[in-house]
Amino acid sequence: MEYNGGAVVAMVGKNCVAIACDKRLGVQAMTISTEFKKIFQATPKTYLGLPGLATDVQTLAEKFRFKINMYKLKEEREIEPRTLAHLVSSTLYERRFGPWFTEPVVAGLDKNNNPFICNTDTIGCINFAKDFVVSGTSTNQLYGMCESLWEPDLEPEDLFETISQALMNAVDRDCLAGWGAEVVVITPDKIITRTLKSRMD
Amino acid sequence: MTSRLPSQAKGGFNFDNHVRNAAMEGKGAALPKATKTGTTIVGLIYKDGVVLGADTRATAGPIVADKNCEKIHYLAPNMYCCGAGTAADTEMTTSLISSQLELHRLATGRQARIVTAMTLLKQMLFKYQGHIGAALILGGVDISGPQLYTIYPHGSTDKLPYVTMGSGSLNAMSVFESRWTPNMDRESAIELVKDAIEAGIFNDLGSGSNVDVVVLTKDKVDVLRNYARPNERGVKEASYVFRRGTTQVLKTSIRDMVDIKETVESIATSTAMEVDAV
Amino acid sequence: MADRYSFSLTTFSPSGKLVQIEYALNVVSQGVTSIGIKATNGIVIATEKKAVSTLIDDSSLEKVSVISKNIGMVYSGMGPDYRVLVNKARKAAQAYKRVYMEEPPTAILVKEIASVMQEFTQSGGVRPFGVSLLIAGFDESGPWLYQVDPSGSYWPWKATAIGKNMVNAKTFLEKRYNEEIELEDAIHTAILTLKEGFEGQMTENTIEIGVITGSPTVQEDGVVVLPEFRKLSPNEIKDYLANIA
Amino acid sequence: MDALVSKYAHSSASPLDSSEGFSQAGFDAAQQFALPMFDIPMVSNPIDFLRAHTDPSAENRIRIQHGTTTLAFKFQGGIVVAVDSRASGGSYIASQTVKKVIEINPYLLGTMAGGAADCQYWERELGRRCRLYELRNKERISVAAASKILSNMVYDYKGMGLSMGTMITGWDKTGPALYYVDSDGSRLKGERFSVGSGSTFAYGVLDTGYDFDMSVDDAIALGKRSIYHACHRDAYSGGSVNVFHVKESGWEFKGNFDFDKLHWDYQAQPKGQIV
Amino acid sequence: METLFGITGKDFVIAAYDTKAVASITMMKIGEDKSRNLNDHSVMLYSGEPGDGVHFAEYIERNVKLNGIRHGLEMSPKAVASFARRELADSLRSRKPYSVNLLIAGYDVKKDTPALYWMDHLASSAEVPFAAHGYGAYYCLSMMDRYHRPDITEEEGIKLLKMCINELRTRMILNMPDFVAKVVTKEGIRVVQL
Amino acid sequence: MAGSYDRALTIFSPDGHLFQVDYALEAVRKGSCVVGVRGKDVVVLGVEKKSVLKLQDDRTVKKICMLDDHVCLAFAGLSADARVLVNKARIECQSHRLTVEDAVSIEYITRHIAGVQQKYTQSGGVRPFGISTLIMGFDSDKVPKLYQTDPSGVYSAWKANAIGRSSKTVREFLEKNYKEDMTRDETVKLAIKSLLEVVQTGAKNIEIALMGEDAKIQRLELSEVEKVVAEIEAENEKEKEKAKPSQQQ
Repeated sequence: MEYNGGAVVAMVGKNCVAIACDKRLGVQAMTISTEFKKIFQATPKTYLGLPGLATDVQTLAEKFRFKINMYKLKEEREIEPRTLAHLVSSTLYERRFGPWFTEPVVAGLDKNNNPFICNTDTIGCINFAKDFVVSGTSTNQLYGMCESLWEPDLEPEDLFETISQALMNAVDRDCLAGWGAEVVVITPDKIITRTLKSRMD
Repeated sequence: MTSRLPSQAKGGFNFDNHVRNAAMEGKGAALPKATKTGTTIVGLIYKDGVVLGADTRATAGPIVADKNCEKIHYLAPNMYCCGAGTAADTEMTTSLISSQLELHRLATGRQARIVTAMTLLKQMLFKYQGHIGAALILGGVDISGPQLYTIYPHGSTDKLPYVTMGSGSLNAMSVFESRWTPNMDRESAIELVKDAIEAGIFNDLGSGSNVDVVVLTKDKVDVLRNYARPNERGVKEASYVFRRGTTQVLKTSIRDMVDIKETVESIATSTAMEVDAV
Repeated sequence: MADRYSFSLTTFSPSGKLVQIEYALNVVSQGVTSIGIKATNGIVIATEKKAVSTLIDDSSLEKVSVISKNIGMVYSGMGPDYRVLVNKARKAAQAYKRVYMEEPPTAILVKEIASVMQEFTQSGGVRPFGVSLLIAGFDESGPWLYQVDPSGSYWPWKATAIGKNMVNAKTFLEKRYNEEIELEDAIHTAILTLKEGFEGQMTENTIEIGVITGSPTVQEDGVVVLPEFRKLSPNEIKDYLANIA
Repeated sequence: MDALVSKYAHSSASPLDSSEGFSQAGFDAAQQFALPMFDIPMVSNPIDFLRAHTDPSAENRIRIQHGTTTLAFKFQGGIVVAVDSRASGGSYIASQTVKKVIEINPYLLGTMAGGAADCQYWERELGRRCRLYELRNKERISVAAASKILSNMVYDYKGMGLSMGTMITGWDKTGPALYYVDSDGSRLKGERFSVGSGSTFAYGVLDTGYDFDMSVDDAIALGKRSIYHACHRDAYSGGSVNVFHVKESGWEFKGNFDFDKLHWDYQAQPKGQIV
Repeated sequence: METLFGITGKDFVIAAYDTKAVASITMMKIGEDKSRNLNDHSVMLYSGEPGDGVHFAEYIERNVKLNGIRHGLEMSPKAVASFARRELADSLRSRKPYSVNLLIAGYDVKKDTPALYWMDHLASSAEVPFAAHGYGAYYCLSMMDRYHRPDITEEEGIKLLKMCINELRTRMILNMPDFVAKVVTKEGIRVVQL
Repeated sequence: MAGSYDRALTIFSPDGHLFQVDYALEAVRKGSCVVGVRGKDVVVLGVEKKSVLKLQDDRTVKKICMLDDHVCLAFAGLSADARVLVNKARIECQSHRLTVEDAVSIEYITRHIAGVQQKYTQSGGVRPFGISTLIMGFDSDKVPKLYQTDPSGVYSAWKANAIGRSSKTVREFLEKNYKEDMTRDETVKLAIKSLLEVVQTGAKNIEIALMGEDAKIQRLELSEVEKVVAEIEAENEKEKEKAKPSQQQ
């Protein structure tokens, strides 16, 4: 977790969800890249966040892309966020005694456009939440930010401000995360992706 | 140089990462911690059945990872199981056994007995020699009446009329020891379970939030999720919504979803592979 | 060892047929008739349950099987082969559930079973299954009735029959079926269809019926609850028979 | 050990026992620069004991802030000192507004890298000694002497977990002077130093942009730039850049520049010429 | 300590390595080639555990060649990097993992752009405008930040590289022998002595 | 019971034939013709290219395959079988480089291919490959090499040879016209000329690949082949012209 650094947060709003990540890839103290995204689109309305050890982030992103595509081909439907969460969970638990070092976050709208977010630990214990989930090196800071900033029924634009400020202020207190951020707000009819201007130290 | 497609899961655990992770640990990398449930879980037998209770806090180190998680897991229509320990382990162990019980039920055509579930659980946990960190309270009602077991991570079991487990077990047990009696009625049994869990919630740091209760009788199961909520969060006095435009943005891309209306022409029944056409 | 004897027994005949599969189909068409009807609000599958001897305790025979909560199955053909498939289907359903925490959709389970059956037409040292299946399931996309044959082919039906009396039964169904049929009606129709060509006395002990009805509901936490497949008890069947008579 | 015990014993005698202290006429280095008194853990081997509690791999280690980038270099116009302002504990950013240049007196600056408390305490102590020296000798202490005093002080605690990498700069009779002093006991006179976790990054930019004959403005810009680049690459450096210029009339604070603003300003500027 | 550099420019990538081969405390050889040309437009530089680098690079080289011959198409640098990353990630989970840091420099002929991939011994990979491995990275990344532009010319790139090497020679405690650079352009790969 | 199936499909007939191998050779004889000619410092492969169907993409029809940078293989027979064999050979080439660094020698890869072919005449449950191959290339000694393999696993080196349809005619033609130490152009010309013995439709159905001392494969463009064909035709005309007057006399 601490080797490469990185943070992901997801929040529920009114008929929408948002997921955000920082963009740093470091090797301990040294920053290597500031274009390393940790959230991946799983379906048109679901994103998967994978903060943690970069090599596992990349391997799992590929693995899940494969599994999600196979699901789509086999079942002739998009995977629901809740189902994806269980898929993530069982995939991680398969390595109970040699885990992947990442704590995934799932955020999306289901087929009835109801918001869904959750995160899991490294071995796939799902935490369903109705408000927000956080993950990565800035977890402690993010919990603090989200507990105070989040409120129910935020409109997409307000949700964007809340999640952005939560993430940016959290990583401003974390040596290992930051260096740019990306926020995705998912609404029933739009996916809004924004790259934030943030501190680069 | 063989196919690069990931193979489908073979089932069972995969130890591939173990060598690498051990090497990383050797180099001083801090390995991440799994979510644990500090937990107070209890169960007791009363006049007509079994009452199970649990708190709802999941922790990751000093952090409360989930304020309202579910620790009483469904095993079969006539039995439930409270889990303490490594959260993923309790979750996965109970769902695996639940799956086996369903197959057993379908194959035999009758209700599974509690002792069957207990045996399946203890055999599985014993096999993994405590590495699966699940401490369980199994309760249910079958043809031989209400049953209550505790199962420890190493696979040892106890059969008792009232039990507690988890980091708050001592707190809860003090309540049981002073107030449990045989043949309690439903109301006071539930109340006692609630008080025992609350003893854990208030006195054990690893336990917290709400009380979940499940009451199992011969022909009915009542799942009383959040039976008591002694820790309601105060209402926020101010709103901290930021003025829109507070966050500076470098780049925005918006993808509009378009509703594609598809009309599917029905295709005549496929003729492929119809050597045996009906 | 298994690798050494890796010759499929199902090979093409000079005329381009896979005779093993055709033979398997012959087994099916000698088996007792099974009926399946999809109604607007559910599905019924039914079959005869004939004991070879009056001395057999027929309560132990099971021809209609629950596969998972929302899926049931019946067959025509060889009973022992069917049992193998029931076990495989149930395990497949549980395996799916353990990954996705939801019941497999009917089509997925059907594909799973069908691919097992196909494998047995092309693998070394094995013969095809001597059964055709009717699979009834209710998922988020509604009620589905599938037929699976020994070759591994499968089709969705509104109503169909397999087994000995298949042709007559299908003609009968074609006449009786309409798009608006309700489950109660469908159950009646199924019994009547079975009655066509039924040898001997039809009682609650000589037929088996399985139904699934209802509609998927969404729980507060977003979990979808599907209708449940269940077998009718002899008493229930008795009532239906009484109604018809 | 004996030395330590004797020092401890010595320190327990009242330090304000004036009759002895003041009656000493003239300068007695042994007395005046005696160690300040610290309680040493009452264990058989304090060095091992302290190491066990300050080692990075220790379970309950005392977290000492480490990340920093500081630099100082001589040029024709004196010395430029530039530092970042981040304090971190583990990966947590404890502060973005730490003053890492300690103003020992109007002619002397010390920088901070390693344990913040260690640097602050010992440089304050150094300030006290320098003032005493000045009062006694009626002239300012030389940079060489000041840095030597610091070096001697911390050397006595070597191995007990002190963590300090500092540069002492100032202007004395000999002109501008720059010394590097650390808790291992090293003391180096030099032209150009950078200390801290981000020092390598700073060196890269500093070395390539350095020219002894550069103007004061250029030198200040170079110091700022070097710290900026280190902050960008090093996770444990950041916050803002503080720049000082040491000249004959003493040091002058040249300003505090927030990293965020610097970054976007530099982004807007054309990149440096490759020479 | 081994050092690798990579710099992209307008229409080229430069990848450079030190030519030192070390065993324990002995300098075994100067002039060691720490690169392998994977195909006409991709080159892999490696450093790390002695032996692992060569073996891994040659394994990738042969597979990339095989892929090229099989399909009659050249793998793009991105494809090469993804392939190498996956192989390395898989090897890390085997009984005898490779311990190797990589730079993959290539020219994507189809997209007409240079590409540089940084990859560490854990198989984390990133596409970057410039990169370095080894302790040299600690000195030179900031210099590249300072002086690199996406549109530098090859001449400027070589100059920047020389600046970096000079810095290492002045600041690094270890003896820094000669570096060799490989320049990848649309026309292919060529070697430049520094 | 199943044991009775578990045996080689290729077994000796009472008179000592391996019918499966004979049949495979028959498949080869049905394949389009391939010639190989060695010159002084060049080696050429020429194949008869079947005219492709109107809707077919002729880029997918390949009879001359690269095995490695310096080895080329052309085959006659079942192209699906060739694909399998070529794939095995390609892997061997790279794996050889990986394990011993040096590239394969032409004889080595020929022996490997022939070895694979032989294995398929003597293993359980498999049939022989229905192809013969001509393999050309250069080793580090800069001497042009040309080898042939056939379904039985026999391999041999040649100065010039042909396989596939009418190979006998073509081989006889080659035997008649082969000269030592031919130049590049002469070698190419001989290859085309010999192919023209069986190819009636001229240049558009001829594909030529050649390798010179640089061991780089070079495929001739259609126009180049056309040029040579035209040259040959002109010469033939001349021959005829020459022949005619003598007849008249």
